[in-house]
Amino acid sequence: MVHQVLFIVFGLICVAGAINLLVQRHPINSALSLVVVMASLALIYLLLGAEFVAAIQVIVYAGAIMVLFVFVIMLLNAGAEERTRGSRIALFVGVPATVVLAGTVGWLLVHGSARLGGVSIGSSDFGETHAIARLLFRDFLLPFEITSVLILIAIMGAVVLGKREG
Amino acid sequence: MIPLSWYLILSAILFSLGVFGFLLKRNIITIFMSIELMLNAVNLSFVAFANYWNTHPRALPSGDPIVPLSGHVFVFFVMVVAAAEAAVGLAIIISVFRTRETLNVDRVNLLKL
Amino acid sequence: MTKNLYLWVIPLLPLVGAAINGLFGRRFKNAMVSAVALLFTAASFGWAAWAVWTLWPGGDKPYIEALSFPWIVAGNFSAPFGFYLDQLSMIMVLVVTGVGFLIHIYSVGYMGHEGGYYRFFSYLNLFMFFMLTLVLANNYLLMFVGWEGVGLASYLLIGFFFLKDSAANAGKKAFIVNRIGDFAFLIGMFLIIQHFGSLNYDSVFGKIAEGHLSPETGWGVFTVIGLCLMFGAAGKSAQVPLYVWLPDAMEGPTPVSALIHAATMVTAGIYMIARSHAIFNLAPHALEIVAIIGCLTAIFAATMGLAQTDIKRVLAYSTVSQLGYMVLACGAAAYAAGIFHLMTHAFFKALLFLGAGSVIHAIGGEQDMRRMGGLRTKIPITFWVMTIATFAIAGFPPFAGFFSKDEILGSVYHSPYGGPVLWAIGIVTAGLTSFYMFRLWFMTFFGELRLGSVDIGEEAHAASAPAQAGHGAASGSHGHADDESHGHGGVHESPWVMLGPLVILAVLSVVGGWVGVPQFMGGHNEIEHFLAPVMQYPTVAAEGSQAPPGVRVLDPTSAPEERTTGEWLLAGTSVFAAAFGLFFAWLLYYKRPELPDRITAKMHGIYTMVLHKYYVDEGYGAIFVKPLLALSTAVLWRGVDQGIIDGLVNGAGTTSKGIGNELRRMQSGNIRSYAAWVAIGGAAVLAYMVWLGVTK
Amino acid sequence: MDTKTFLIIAVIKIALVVFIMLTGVAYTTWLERKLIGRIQNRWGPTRVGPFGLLQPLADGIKFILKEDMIPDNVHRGLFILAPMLALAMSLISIAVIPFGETITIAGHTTALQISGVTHVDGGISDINIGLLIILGVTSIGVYGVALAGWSSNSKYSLLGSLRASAQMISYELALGLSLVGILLLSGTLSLREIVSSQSGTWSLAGHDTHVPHWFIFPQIIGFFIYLLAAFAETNRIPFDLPEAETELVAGYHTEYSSMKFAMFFMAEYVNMFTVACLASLLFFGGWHGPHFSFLPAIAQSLLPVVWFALKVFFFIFLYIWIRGTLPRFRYDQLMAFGWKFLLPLAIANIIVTSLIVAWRA
Repeated sequence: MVHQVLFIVFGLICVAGAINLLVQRHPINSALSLVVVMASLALIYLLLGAEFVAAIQVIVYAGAIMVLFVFVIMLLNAGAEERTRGSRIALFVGVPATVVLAGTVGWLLVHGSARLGGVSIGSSDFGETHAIARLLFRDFLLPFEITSVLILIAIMGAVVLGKREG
Repeated sequence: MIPLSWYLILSAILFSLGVFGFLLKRNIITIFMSIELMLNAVNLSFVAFANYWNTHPRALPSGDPIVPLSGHVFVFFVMVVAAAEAAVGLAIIISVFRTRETLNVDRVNLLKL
Repeated sequence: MTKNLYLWVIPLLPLVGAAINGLFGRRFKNAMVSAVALLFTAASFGWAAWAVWTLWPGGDKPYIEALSFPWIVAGNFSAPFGFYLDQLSMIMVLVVTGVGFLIHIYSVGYMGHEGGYYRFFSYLNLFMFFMLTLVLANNYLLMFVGWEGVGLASYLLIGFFFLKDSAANAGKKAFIVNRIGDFAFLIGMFLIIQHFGSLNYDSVFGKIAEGHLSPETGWGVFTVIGLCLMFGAAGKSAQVPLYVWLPDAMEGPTPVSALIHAATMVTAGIYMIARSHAIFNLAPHALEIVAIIGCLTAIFAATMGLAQTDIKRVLAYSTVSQLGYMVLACGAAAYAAGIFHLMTHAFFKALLFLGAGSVIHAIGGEQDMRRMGGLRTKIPITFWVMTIATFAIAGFPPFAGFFSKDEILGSVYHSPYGGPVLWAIGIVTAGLTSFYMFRLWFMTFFGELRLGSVDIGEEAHAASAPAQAGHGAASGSHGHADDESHGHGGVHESPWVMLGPLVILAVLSVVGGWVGVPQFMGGHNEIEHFLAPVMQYPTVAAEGSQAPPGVRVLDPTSAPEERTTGEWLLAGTSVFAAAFGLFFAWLLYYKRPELPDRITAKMHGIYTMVLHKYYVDEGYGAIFVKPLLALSTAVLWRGVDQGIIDGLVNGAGTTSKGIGNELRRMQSGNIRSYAAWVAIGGAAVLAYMVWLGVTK
Repeated sequence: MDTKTFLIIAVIKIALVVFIMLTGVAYTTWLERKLIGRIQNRWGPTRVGPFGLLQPLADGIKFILKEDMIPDNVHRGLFILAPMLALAMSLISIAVIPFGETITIAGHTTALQISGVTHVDGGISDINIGLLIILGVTSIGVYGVALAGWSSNSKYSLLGSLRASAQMISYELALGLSLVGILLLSGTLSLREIVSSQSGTWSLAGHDTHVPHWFIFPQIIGFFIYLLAAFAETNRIPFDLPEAETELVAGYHTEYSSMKFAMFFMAEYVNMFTVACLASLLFFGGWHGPHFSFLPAIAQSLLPVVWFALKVFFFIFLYIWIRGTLPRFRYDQLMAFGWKFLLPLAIANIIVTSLIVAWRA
């Protein structure tokens, strides 16, 4: 029971944060609401027994990436958004398409939830770091190496782009 | 005992909110953030399924059983990629700002026909 | 048949001649060209004579000689290069090479000062090659090769003066009409292949003789094959439905008309019917139709011949009419009589044409009989030769024409398929024949020369348009490169090189008939006996299939002797008809020359009808040609070609451009629209997955 | 051990630990001002109470009573949120730090750790990713600084906060990597187990060396990197450029006054405490020390805590001492030192330790 209450609370926080991200005019506010979303997601991960991932989520996402965003927003200090009539197609075709789709997926999930069965905290050592580490460095070693190369390239790209000309 | 579909629904909602942000917002950084939101939504469903596979072991169509923790590893990789993307993306945004003096997406339309 | 006769040499020689003339003729002098042509034709004639001599009299088994390499092998059907010499093809070979050789000599003189001399002789040799293959072939397919080749050669020769539009059109017309006939012939061949499995004469006729045919070949099949073959022959031998090309074929030089449109090519059809007599005998209905067609053509052409003013047109119609006789003979299952008439006709018709040629040559290319007259004294030899020919064709006793025509009329009278009605029409046609021949004879040789003096009455203008146009042009240049023959006034006799063949043909026209003197006149009809083995395939009805009720199957082996009593009567009536025709011609064109104009004035309607050849040409034009033209332009050209094909091609271009234009608008440069498209794409994929999931 | 008693015990523990921590913070300010004074050959606060002992109290009252001034066209929401965020994040990390073994009061035994849980069979277990949580929380702490500078809408504070957050982010890397050595040795992320793995003594080449089994000895380099990174993290003296008086006025908290400024200040000191506790836990064996058998039971169970407190005090002293002696880094030197020296060194340390561990296993 406690889990369900916790899940609903954090879920609502998450959704509220996401909506706030859309509603806010100034990017800094939406950035912070995104941090809230990420933190609440981390807690939901804990609910799902994924301790290591929750910690990583906090450290990497909330702690590093969002800081980067806040950093850039502060650096550029571009101010609030202005309402410009950009592309009509985005509004009149994109949005309805997504709504319809989300609706169908949602309906399907609700409809099929009985078949799917439940989720619980699970055994204590499920989300254990050493279990993930064993998997990561043994079965998924190649992707791990590839992503490390990816990160290297990203860093170099960012540095080159970020450098002031001359 | 929370039904898996709740998590998936939450993930779907977050994802579609991300898509709305991606479509409706004017500021490039905000668009970028909504992409991050979408990625997070996906991570959520990954983790949810990881737990689900742990309790309801399933097999891949190719026959060998699904490793429950692979969900977490995938989340890990998604984060890594998201980090890389954020780095490069923000660098680009800075250079765009430096040349175009604006972050408004509709103003950045030099490719217009 | 132990010795190998190398029959294939006979057609090969003219081919070599044609090749030499054709390829190197431009550089040869005229004399060289004619030498080559004559040499090869003579060699071919000689070889043919030798072959006939060694084979004489040729037993009941035909001499068959197949070349080593097979020509077409397709599954169990094979058409070899085979040659076939039996009594029938002996006659044909001798006629073709003999008359051909004479005409070659004649055209040396006639075409002497014409342009394209080498071209003319290479075409003639080519024609000889094709005709010989046709005659000597041992299967229908090789015969068909000759059949088509001959059509080609006639096209080339008719259109020899290709600068003249009318000649070119006449060539085309001849070729197309022949093709229609060939089409039917092809269908006939296909049916033969289907039912007999092969096209070789010996295997086809052998199967018919032994009677073991495939179950479904009954009366119907034979009738259909017979009709197809007959329609093919009609195309080639200018019978009623497809005769229109022959009168126009007169555009060609006269030797051509003589060789192709009198002696050889047109007879190919009769040869083919005679050759496939076994099939026709089993198809009594077909024979009846053939007889009717033949008779109809005869009377029809004869009436048209009456009103013609151009000398060659008259002869053309007379040829059609005589061919009608031969077909009538075949229709009455008297194939031997048909072949006999074919031979004699070859002689006197060739003679008539060449004589007309020398007349035209003499008076400088003038073809209109109304302009001629009184040539009796100016070109005596031609006059005498033409007289013999005219009497022969009219059918007066001592000459060849009488015996062959009488033979046909006699057998028609007694044949189950002929009967008195056809015989009566035959007699009337004989009368008409002698009338228009003597009309020609009187107008050309009696009275005084009206060259250029008389204005061409409305009669001439009323003549049918193509003839008129040709005629007018003919009188002008007639393709003659030079006009000097007209220039130096005097009418002069043709040189000996032209008169020689005329005299020989004259002798043949007289002697030719004696070969077939019937029993009751004392002769013992050698030609009948000579051809008997060919015709002797017993055509007893196939066991299984009964003749349809009411049709008596003629058994040709029934001895012809016992009908002598009525013969004298029949012969008498035919001679009487001929004399009657002579009297009228003498009356109208010699005694009282003004009579013809008065008669034509009175019977104006009928006269113009006949003059315009019953408007058949115009009818065909309206029924077939115009709609075909309209169809091809409106539907095929406009509709299909422009509409569909171009439409598709251009359409593809414009649509892709259109699509490209639409897609271009997607590149709006607005990032949020790209985002929208990404979202839509994603949504679509997800929707598909969901749909897939749900329906699985 | 139903949830009710668990909640009561938890609340008691939290209240106790927070109270101790805050008074500790307050008196560290006093200690610092006294020590710096002594280092700079002056007395430091002596007026308020004997030896100035009541000075922190006076400061606290001052901060509370001062007028809480909010400058205009300032992002009010964020302006107020920033200090709270900073303080909250630093306080959260205390929850995970274990002080001692267990303590039984009125029959209930509980672990001397806010997040510690005693099992029925007497075993104690805590969050098995304690160290990660501390790292995560410190990285969230950066927001407080960043937002403070940005929301006060003045160039100096903006630049100060940018520099501060840049510095904290880059040194966070070195901090994280330096701890990997410890993890390699202890094989676990939970702090309590790391400490328990430091009990006993090192045995070198077979025989006992009577040297306590602390990780400081094998991980001396790790310790050194950790200390420097930690100093940078808490913006303490050698690395306190952002709020240095001589440079950018007062860095990111120039616009702040009274309580909000106090919060920043407390956040900084709590961070110092966390760093000190971590250092002692990871490198100095936590509450392991020579224990005397003659003490009464209750005192016996509190002995480890005393040891732990002594170690933490030593590190606090070290902070203040360094603050009094070392000059300030220039910004580019600071960043260069962080990225070009500390980070490679930390990675080298990891490689060496992992080789040794692999070799010994």
